[in-house]
Formats: sequence, C-alpha cells, structure tokens
Amino acid sequence: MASFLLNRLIQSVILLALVSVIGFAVLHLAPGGPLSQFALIPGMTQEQLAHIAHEMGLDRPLPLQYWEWVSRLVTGDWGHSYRDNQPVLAIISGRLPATFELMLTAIALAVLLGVTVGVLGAVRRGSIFDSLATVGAMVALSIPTFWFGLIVIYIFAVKLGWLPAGSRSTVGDGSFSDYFRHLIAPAVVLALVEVAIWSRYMRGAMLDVISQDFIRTARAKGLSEKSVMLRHAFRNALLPMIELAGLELPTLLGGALVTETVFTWPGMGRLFLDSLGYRDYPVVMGILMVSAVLVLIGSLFADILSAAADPRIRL
Amino acid sequence: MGAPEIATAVLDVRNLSVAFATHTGPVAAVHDVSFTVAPGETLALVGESGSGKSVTSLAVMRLTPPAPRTRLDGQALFRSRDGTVRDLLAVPERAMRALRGNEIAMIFQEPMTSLNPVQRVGDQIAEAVMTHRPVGRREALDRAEHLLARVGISDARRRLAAFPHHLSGGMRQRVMIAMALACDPALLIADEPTTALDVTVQAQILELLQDLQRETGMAIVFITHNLGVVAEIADRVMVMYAGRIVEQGEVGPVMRAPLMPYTQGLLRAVPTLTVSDGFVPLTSIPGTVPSPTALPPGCAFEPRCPYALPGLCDATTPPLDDAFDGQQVRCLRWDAVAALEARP
Amino acid sequence: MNDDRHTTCTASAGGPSRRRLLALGASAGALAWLGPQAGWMAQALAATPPAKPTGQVVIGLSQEPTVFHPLLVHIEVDEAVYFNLFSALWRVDPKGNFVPDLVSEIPTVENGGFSADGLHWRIKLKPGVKWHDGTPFTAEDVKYNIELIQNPKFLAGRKAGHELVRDITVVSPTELTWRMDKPYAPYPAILSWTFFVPKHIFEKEADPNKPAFVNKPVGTGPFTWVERIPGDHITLAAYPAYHGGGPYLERLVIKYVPDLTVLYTQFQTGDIDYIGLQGITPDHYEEAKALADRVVTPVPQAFIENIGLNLGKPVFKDLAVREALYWAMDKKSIIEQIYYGLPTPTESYLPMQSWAYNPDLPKQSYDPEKAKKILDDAGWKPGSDGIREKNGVRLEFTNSTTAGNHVREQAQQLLQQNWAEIGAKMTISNLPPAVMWGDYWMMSKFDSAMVGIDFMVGPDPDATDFFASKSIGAKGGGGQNTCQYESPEVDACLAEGASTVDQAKRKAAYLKMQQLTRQDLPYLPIFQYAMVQGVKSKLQGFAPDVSVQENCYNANTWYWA
Amino acid sequence: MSSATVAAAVLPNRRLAGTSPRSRAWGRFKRHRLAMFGSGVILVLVFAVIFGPMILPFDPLHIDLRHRFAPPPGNGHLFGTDQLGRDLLVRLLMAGRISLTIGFMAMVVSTLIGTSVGVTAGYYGGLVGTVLMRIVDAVLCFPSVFLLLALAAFIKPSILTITLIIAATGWMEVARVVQAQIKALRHRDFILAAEMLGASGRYVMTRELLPNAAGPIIVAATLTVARAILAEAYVSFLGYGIQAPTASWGNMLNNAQQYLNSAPWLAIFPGLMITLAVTSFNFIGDGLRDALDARMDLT
Repeated sequence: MASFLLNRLIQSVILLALVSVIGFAVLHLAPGGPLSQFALIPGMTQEQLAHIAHEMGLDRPLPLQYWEWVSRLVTGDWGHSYRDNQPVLAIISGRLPATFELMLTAIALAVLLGVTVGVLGAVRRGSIFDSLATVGAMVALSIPTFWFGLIVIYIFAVKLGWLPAGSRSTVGDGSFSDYFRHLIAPAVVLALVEVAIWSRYMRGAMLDVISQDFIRTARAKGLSEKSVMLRHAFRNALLPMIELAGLELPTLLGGALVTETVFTWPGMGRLFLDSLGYRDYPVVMGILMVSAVLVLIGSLFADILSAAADPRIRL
Repeated sequence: MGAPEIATAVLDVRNLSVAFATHTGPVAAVHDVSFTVAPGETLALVGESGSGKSVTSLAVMRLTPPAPRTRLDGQALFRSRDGTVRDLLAVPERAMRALRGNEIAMIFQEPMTSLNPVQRVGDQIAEAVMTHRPVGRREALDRAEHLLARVGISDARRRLAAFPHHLSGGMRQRVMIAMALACDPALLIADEPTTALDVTVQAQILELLQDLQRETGMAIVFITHNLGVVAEIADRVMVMYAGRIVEQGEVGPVMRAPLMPYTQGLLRAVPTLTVSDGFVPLTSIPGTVPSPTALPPGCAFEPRCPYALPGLCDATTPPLDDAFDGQQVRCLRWDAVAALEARP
Repeated sequence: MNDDRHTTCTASAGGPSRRRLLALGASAGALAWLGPQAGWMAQALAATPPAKPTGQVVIGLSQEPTVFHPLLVHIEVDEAVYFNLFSALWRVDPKGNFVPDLVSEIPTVENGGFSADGLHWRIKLKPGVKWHDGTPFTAEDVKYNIELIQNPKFLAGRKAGHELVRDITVVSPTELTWRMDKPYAPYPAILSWTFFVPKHIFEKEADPNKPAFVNKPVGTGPFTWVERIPGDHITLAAYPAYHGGGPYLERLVIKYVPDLTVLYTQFQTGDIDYIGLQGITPDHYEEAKALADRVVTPVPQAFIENIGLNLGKPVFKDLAVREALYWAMDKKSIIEQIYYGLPTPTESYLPMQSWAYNPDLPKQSYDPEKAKKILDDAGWKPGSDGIREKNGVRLEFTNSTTAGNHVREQAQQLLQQNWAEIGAKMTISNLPPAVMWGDYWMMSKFDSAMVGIDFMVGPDPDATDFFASKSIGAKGGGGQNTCQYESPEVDACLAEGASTVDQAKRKAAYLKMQQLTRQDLPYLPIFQYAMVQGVKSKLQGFAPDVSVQENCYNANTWYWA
Repeated sequence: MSSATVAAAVLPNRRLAGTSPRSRAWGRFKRHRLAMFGSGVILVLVFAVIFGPMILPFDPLHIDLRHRFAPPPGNGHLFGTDQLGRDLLVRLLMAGRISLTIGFMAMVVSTLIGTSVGVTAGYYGGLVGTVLMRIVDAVLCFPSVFLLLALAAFIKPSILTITLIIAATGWMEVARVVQAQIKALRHRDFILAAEMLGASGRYVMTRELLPNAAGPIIVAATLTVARAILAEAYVSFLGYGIQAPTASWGNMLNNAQQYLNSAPWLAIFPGLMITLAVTSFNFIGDGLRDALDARMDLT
C-alpha cells in the first residue's frame, strides 16, 4: 500500500509537470495577451502598456516565467489574477463549491438512474425497454449539451416558467428550496450524458457478469433470479463502475464547463471561460492544474476504492 | 400433472429436444434424447464440445436461457425425496428453484470462474444451505464448515473466510462439490468437473465423488469428453454427437467394444494407461463437430466417418438401434462396422 | 457567450470614458433624447422615498466587475461599483451640469475655484464627510490620490490630466490648491470620474498595485461593501452616514450574467430589476416593450459604429476607394433591419448630443452606381473575376471584429454583399478579443475593422488619441490612431481644441475637424449606438443618462414605489 | 466527449455464423439495425450536402433582409429563413459540408497521430512507450473541452485550424486503444517469428501489427468522427469557430442562440442535424465494433 501510494505520487508529480508545461506553452505561445483588455482604454499609450507588461512580468523570457511560476506554485503561491489581483487559489476555491454542487448532484443522478437503467437493460436484454434504453443512451451521448441546455431553458424557464433560467440562487433568498430550484435544470442537463454513459457501462458490465460461470452456479444453487442478479451479478458488475467514476471525471468537468456557461452557474467552468477571454493566465493555469489534480485524485480514489471493494486487488 | 411411472430411476429423460432461437430461425442443439439414471448410479455423458451434452444437462436443470429464446420439448421426470414424480420441464419456475441446489445439484467445468470472486467461500456454501433450509447464517456456516471438511479440505474453519482466488483449482472444485452437497441432493450433475484440473488432482476429485456417492447414494450424471475418466467412474455411458445420442450402454461393453465409429474414434484418441496390449497408435478423428446450423444430410457423423458408405450414410438419417446387451447405437452400418473392427 | 462588447462595440473599454459630459460646464447639450421619457420621469418623481433604506435592487450586467480599486487600470464595467462605493469631487447630472459631490461648491472662475488662465485651482471640500470605516475624509486624501496616480510605479488607469498637476498644497482639512503645468480643458471632466481611495488605509499597503484593500474596499459613497461572490454577484448595503441624498435602498446587488439572452430572460422572469451595460439585445426590443411592469427605453450612447480602414494598406491609400466603399454601404438596411432601427445614422465621430457635434456634414446615401463610377474614374478596373484592381493592387481586403458578436457579424455579411456588387472583395476574419485588440489592432495589422468607438476623452470631444498623427502606434506613437490617418490640418485642430479654454474657439476647431474626417474617411461612420435598457416600472428615482452605460450612477436616489 | 467511445464499448454482443472473417463481419454489421440506420442516414446526409445545394433554388450566402426570420415552411423556404433572410435548408446543407468535412478530416488526422503514437508505444514499450503513454495520460488529464478552448481561443479560426485543434485534442483515445492492441499482439507467435526472421521494427509495425489492429482503429476512427462533429459545435458555440458567412452547424447554433425566443427554428434545426449526424456515427461505430470483434465468432 505504501509503495503503491509512493509510486502513484511520483507518477502524479510527473504528470502534473507535463500538464503544466503543455498548458503553459499553449497559453503563452499563442498570440494575444492579457494586455489587450486595457489596450482600448482611451489615452492608453504604448509606454503605459509596456510598463504594465513589465510589472506583470510578461516581458521576460518564457522559460524564466515558467520557472518562476512553478517555483512559486510548489510553495503554495499560485500567483494573482491579472483581473482582480486576487490570489488564484482563493479565486478557484471560491468557485469550487458551486462546481462540486453541480457535479455531485449530476453524478448522483447519473449513478442512480444510469445504474438502474443499465441493470434493467441487461436483465431484460433484448426487451423493448432495453432497445429504447440503448437508442436513448446513444442519442443522449450525441446531443450537444449546450443545445440541450438551451432547449431546457426555453421550455422550462421561458415557456412554462417552472424553473429559473440560470444562476445558483436568487440573491437575498438563500433558502434551500431556492437553491434546489436553481439546481434542477443544470444538474439534469449535465447528468444527461453521464446517465447515458453509466447506463451503457452498467449494462455492459452486467452482461459480462451475467455470462460468467458463477452466475450459473448461483442459479444452480436454486437462488431466485432476483438474488442472483442483486447478490451476485450486481455486486460484481459494480466493481468496474468504481473505475469508471474515476475515468469519467474529466468528461464531467468538461460537461460542467459547458453547463455552467449555459446556465450562468458561478463555478469553475465559467471562471475558466471568463479568464480565457481576458487572458488571465494565472487563473487559467490554476484551473488547468486544479482540474488535473482532481482527475488524478479521482483516479487514485477509484483505484483505492476498487481495491477495497474487490478482494482480488491488492495495492 | 399425474405421476408417471419411472420405475426406480431418479431421473427419466424422455425425448428431450432443445432448440435455440437465432435470427435465422430455431436451431436444434439437442434431438430426441432419452435416458434414465438410478440412485447410486453414475451415468457418463460423453461427446466433443458442441455435441449437446452440456445443453442436455442444463436443460434438465432448466438453466438454458428462458423461452422464447430456448424451446424445450419432451419430459424430464424426477423423483423427489418425498416420492413424488414431476416433469422438470413442466414445473413452475418457483418449484424448479426449490429443487435446484436442493435435490438436484450441479458442478461445473471451470472451478476458477464458477465461484463468485468477491464472496467468501463460506458464504457461498452457506447461501446454498440457507436458500433451501430454514437456518440462520451461523448454522449455515457451521454446515459449510462440515461440508468443507467432508470434501477433504483441511482447516475448514479458516477456509470459510477465504476468497476463491486464495484457493488452488482442486480446492475450488472441492468447494464447488461442497456447495453442491449442501442439501444432500438425490442427483448430482457434474459437467466436466475435472477437465480443467491437473491429472493428479483429477484423480483425487473423481475419488472424492465416488466416495461421496457411496455415502449418500446419490445419482450422478457425469459429463465428459474424456473416455478415460468414464471407464473409471461410470456405470453406464451415453455418447452424444451433434445433439443426438449415438451410442449407449453399460460402461464395460461400450468401452471394450464400441459399435459406433464415432465412439471408436473417441477411444482411439485416449492414451491408454495399460501398455500390455502393445503399442496402440493415438489417432484423432479428422474434422470437427458440425455446427447445429449446418448439419449434413443423413448421418451427422458421415463426413468424418471412415466407414461411411456414399449413397447410404449421406442420404438416410440413422435411427437408434438396439444392439446386444441393452447397448444402443445410431449407425446404419453398425453390424458391418463391428465385423470390420473385429478383424485384427 | 463570454460577451466582449466592452472591447468591441465599445472600443473605449476604459473606465474614464464612462461619464461623457455633454457640455463642459455649459448647458449647450442637446437633450432631445430625454423627450420620450419625460412622462415616465414625471411619474417616477411623483412618489416619495421611504424614511429609512428598504428593499433591494438587482442590477444585471453582462460583464463582471472585478477591480475594486478605482484608480488602478480597470475596465468600464468596474465603474458600476465605483459610483456607489466611492465619491469624486463632483459629478455630472444627466443634463451635463457639474454637481458637487465631495466639494462644497463647483470651482468656477467667479468663485475663485480656478484662475482665468485655468492654471491655478482651489478646491473646497464638504466638511464632516467620513469614510465607511468612520475615519474623516480630508484634503490630505485628495492629495494622496492625485500623487498616487502620478507615481510611476502605480498602474494607473488613466494619467492624462493628472500628470499636469503640480504643487498640491493642503490649506486646511477641507481646502487644497494646486497648479497646472499647462491648461488642459478636459481636466474638470476627468476629475468627475476620479474616485478617491482612503489614504489611511493605503499608507499601510505594501504594494499599491496589489492592495489588500480590494477585498473590502472602503469609500465615501452611498453604499458600503458587503460581499462579492466571484462569478456571481456583489452585494452593497446602504451607508446611512452618506454625505449626499439617500440612499433609500437597503441593498444593491450587482449581478453578473454573462449571456445577454439569459440576462434578458432573467429580466423577463423578474429576477433582475435593471439591465444595463449592453442592455437588451435589439432583437428583443419589441418583445421587451410589451412586458408588463417594465420600462424599456433605447438610450443613445457615445459609441460610433465604424468601419476603420487601415490607411497603411495600399488598397486604402486611395481616397476613391474609401469614398466608393462608403457610397456602396447600405446603412439604412444595417440600421433598420439588423439593428431594428434603434441606432441613429451619423456622419461624425462624435455623438450628436455633444456640444461639439457638427450637424451639417454631407449625408451619405446608398448609391452603388455612384460608387462604381468613382472607382471607374479613379482607374479601378474590374479583373476577370469581377474584382477591381489598379496598378496591381486588387480591391480585396479582410474585415475583422471580435469573434462572437453576432449582430455585428450580420452587418459584416451585408457589407460583404454590398461591396461585392461594386467589385470589392471583403473577407470576414474575426478574431478572439485578446487577439483582435492586441497588436493586431494597436499596431495596425488589420486591413479593415468593424468597431464601435467612443472617440471622446470621457465627456470631452478631444479625439487626439484617435486622429493625431503622433498617435499612430505602428509608427512609434503612443495613441490609438490605428487607421494611420495623417492630416496636418486635423493635427492643428486637435492642438487648438485641447489647449484653449475658450469654448467657442474649441467648438470651431472641432466642427472643422469633423468636416475633415468626413471628407478623408479614415473611418466610415455608420451609426451612433443606442442601448436598450430595461427597468421595472416600480423602481423610482431612476434617471437614464446618455453619458453612462449602466445607469446605476445615481442608485443613491432609487427606491421602490 | 469520450463518452461516445465508451458507450459503444459495451453494446450487446451478437453472434452469427458466416464464412470468411470479412464476410462474417459484414454479416454481423448488416444485422446491426442501428448501424444500418446510421449508415443510411450518413449516406443520405453526404448525398444531400453534396447535391442538395445544387438543386435548391437558393444561394446560401444571398442576404435578403426583407425576408428575415420567415418561419418554416414559408415562401418556398422549407426550413424558413435565418436572421439575414437566407434559406435555412440550403445553409444547413452547406454547413453540413463544413461540419462533416471537419469531422472526417479531424478523424483522419487524429487517427494518424493516435495510431503512430499507439503503435510506437505499444511496439517498443520500455522507456519510449512509457514516455509516450505518460504524455497521453497528461493530455487526458485536461478535460478535452478545456484544452480545445484554450487552443481555439488563440487561433485564427478556419476549417484547417479548427480541424487541427480538434484532432490535437482527440488523438489520445485512439493512441490508447492502439497501444493496448499492439501490446497484446506484440508477443504473439507470428510477430516473434517475423522478428526472428530478421524483419525490421518498422516492417513489423506496419505490415504485421497494424493490419491486425485494424478493427479497433476503424471503430475508434468512426467514433472520432462523431466526437469531432460535436467538438466543432462546442468550439463554434462558445464563439471560437468557423468564420461567417461560411456556415457550420456549430456557428449556426451559436448565432441562433439569441433568437431562441423569437425564431426557435434557427436553433432547433442545426441542433437536430448535429444530433442526427453524431448519433449515426455512434451507431455505425457501435455496429463496427460488434462486427469486427472476432471474439464474437465464438459460440
């Protein structure tokens, strides 16, 4: 276990280093820069822009900028936003709760619904339900999330007026029901793709398990079909799902970005888009690093949980 | 359902046919198979893969995919402990479940995969007990320990907590047997229980099964493709080819003087343990078992048969003929073949 | 999604530009635009404000205010917060008059506020004004702020005007004097949006560019800082000890909704009480007008929509090309169809509300035949593919603007079709904002650009930055003359206008200059912007002002009926 | 967006019989109803986007402001007109050319990159393989939308650049699939035999390994088309896509967004086209996966 953790830690550090180099290079080598937002201020002169660039350290060689950024990063100083001068870490951690709220709700929905649909589809393989679920999942995977979001807003907020059109809460309300009402639409939209993924995976895993010999053994024992499915098939089919939860994290984060944009949800995804628009490099880099860390932690957790749930795996 | 007379047999299978639905229409995997097995008796079901022997056993257990994907015809009469006789193919699923693992038990070929990998073996055995007996988990585990000891696993108490992957192949098969014995079944169907095991372990398992049969008087249907094993364990033998019985009889006559060219072929493919007869060349039967979707006309074995007579064997489907001593054979030319075989 | 109109339609993303004085201390401002709202204004004024601050107003903005240090370099949207959190020496009312804020009286030559040559200033402050933390506001604070702006290490948003201030002397806690290095006419207007930060807090800051102050800004404005939920909203609360009128609202919430459609939807559903900044998109205007209990009004803005032609490119060096393109532009369709008739066609770079606006410029009309003739006469002959060329230069160019501005993109496509008819090939090449407004724009690397620019220095018609030959960035200049327009006559007009304090002389200079730019066409003017703003009709005290984009400048006087 | 690949990975097995592996695969594919549906739709789409604009009496670029926002079906405009009075159907078809082209081209590029990386990493293993696969892991650590946008935000959008950035963010899964496949094949007897006979690394990789990994590559490639079409839509929707007046399904949606209330058809049709095309490719990928999976020959 200890050597596993150490190994993973080393791997993670290498991965993060790669992530940071790739991200930094992509951002800084591209044209345009954070100064363009100031360029149009009347009276802004080239001298003043150069002065600002110097103050921001943008005029130094790129490897040097990278080195300085990294060496501060490891001490916990992620730099300050070019926009509001707040520490990057504080900005991101301010946005994380909203993103987590959305993601966790969506994943909970996806796991509950997806697992149920997947199990039922596998148990009743070839039934009308199974066919519908299969086609439904494929279509759900193919619908552009933002488009689905727009349609949901159009129907439920604009036409029917049942749900708010966006945001996380009504300012000054703060009641649970208010938060809940705001959460429904974005969580459902974000969950759509995940439900599809989970149901497909779950169905596949169930079918894999059902075709295995020990299921026949269980049946030969005289267990009812329900016990066979729940006690033997389902438990075993859940094991690969733990891995899936880890693997799906990047997809979920990406989906959250789009969903947050459509629903003006004040989370990390929208911060990313905003920061990208302003070329707020420290924040953009911070978000890339945080999401990479989240992804790594996710897969680490998935591995540990898998080991805990599956006696065959020893770390 | 009336109680048909099945004499002393535990299981009397009559005209069993099994067909699977495919997108090209139903495909018959088993044709018109009949056999009986009496208490304390061991019936060997022999054939290559795809011959229908496993499907036959699964059909008796009603473990084939449910209708409409599978169509079962015929009868499988089973005598319960309480003396009632029921047709396994016709009883409701619930009643069938009460029999499975209780009065009829089954063990499988792959002990590696036939156990739930994430459940402790004790629990898996106890589950079989608890399914059919009104006992709590503690009692069931006690019984599991007892069963493990009985199938020759030392330190049974500790092994209860083991996961399947902690055990060797032979140990796992013992666990499977223990599980099958959980409710003292009257009939044990063993589907190639030793195929996946080392030769030495094979022998141990066979011995164990024989011991257990002596103790409990259960009937065993032993499915195998290995005629060497048949000679060791079976009382009677039934050879299947392409879903049909092609030869059956007492193990002695069949093994000594098989009438069906197919059985002969199978026997030649078995390395003999006795070298006194001198060198017997080891040969295999050319070709493979035909797919049930593409059976040749006439005798299904005709394309592979060294004695096939064009115009006869590829035209007429042979019936199952009574030969001598209750031996039955499905061959149009069995007497001719017997004569040819008898020549030195 | 991430709307960027602050840098696109509003080329002047800059803070100081937001309060556009219509007249410098004069009443010459043309106020015709106030007409349609007169009835509503009267109704608004009929109710009386509550005795103590009650209720809240949610202001919806499509950009997020993020810089809470009013002197630091910042963008326009940040000022929505400044007006309510901070105070300046004086303000400008919707009629264009200066009204006292922190001063006890507006300095004039008559009251000794400044000398006749405009060089010596004397400022008298209101007594008893306190910062939100209870510390008294004094003349030392004013001195500190101007000196901070002058500090070369400080990343000031705007130094113009302030750089000329010398010898600041604090006479008493409520009085100070200074001297100007040279007369600078726009300075009073600049001071009207120079918001002050507290000296006693900043003295303790290690780095004035990265002050801790911004986490909990302290000002002298009508509202105090409560909290900021980044990416979502900022909450301000009433400051009972405010030195001016009000505030009557208990809370002011500035909400950030980055998508204009969603913003409108939230206004529709009632989540948002007021839409400012970019307002309601023109296509929703008709629909919005029909909403119950809402007042939806187009408000003229100082931004002029143009096609900027880079005169550094060979194809645009020929005046005939610029003229022909102008005649071939179907302005009417752009305005009436694409912009739903909201903006006003213009020939000038100044808004028509400005005192310096020239109403007598020649009128453009859509006349492709005339355009073709001009090109024929100038020797631009159609090639085999129908594209004209002359001396090996093809009449072919790209047109750029910020990617993602849909309405403008429609206008671009119409122009593309217009110009194709006269044998000019325009290719649309829109860029992400950070690329568009970087070197591509500043160093004149574009062919032509579709931009909305506020050419004034805040409320002042001085457009030196955009038209003076010394302001060409690509030629080492310091300004934004990105069309690389060089005209000695224009340079002379600009110099005259900035250095004299004589209103009549200034006006004459600017009128002439508008004639010159109309004639030379470095920019093809299209229209003056109008923003559609929406507000709930129960909100009282609300007064639209042409010179601001989000009309929360007077939120201290708002209240619910 | 990895989801498409994922879903298809677990589709129902079908078993059938046939003769040669190829005809058996084709037989399986033909029996996969969804895959046949998908193929049909894509054929019709390709046909329509190529010939449709030639047949329809409208110029996809001609602006007619008098007929803005004509709701469908009106004035001969089956799908109505857009914000500049252009026929929506003909624009949808022209947009289809762009979107499908980007989808195919991005597939080709990312399959090339992914296959090269995968084959190299799978064949050499060791340090080279580890380094390559670590890079794959690192890129996969970014949610692909993040990376896509980070790239798109800085690049002047054109069909080529959009294709390249989509390919740049979409090759990793192909690489993983191929690497796994190659690694599994690497120690098979026939490869060892080839090596013992003195075949060069390149020869073994291209002549022996690659053909044997073709199945998974084809499947991954098909799903990459689906993903690329979606990716184009995302990039365009977020404002970093294809330039006007050229239409793509993504930028049509992007432009339609603000007319969701007043002219919802402008958003509905492109969204449906994207969904239809992407679903079809996913179906095809799914069918191919079943068809090319040799394991399914076994009963």
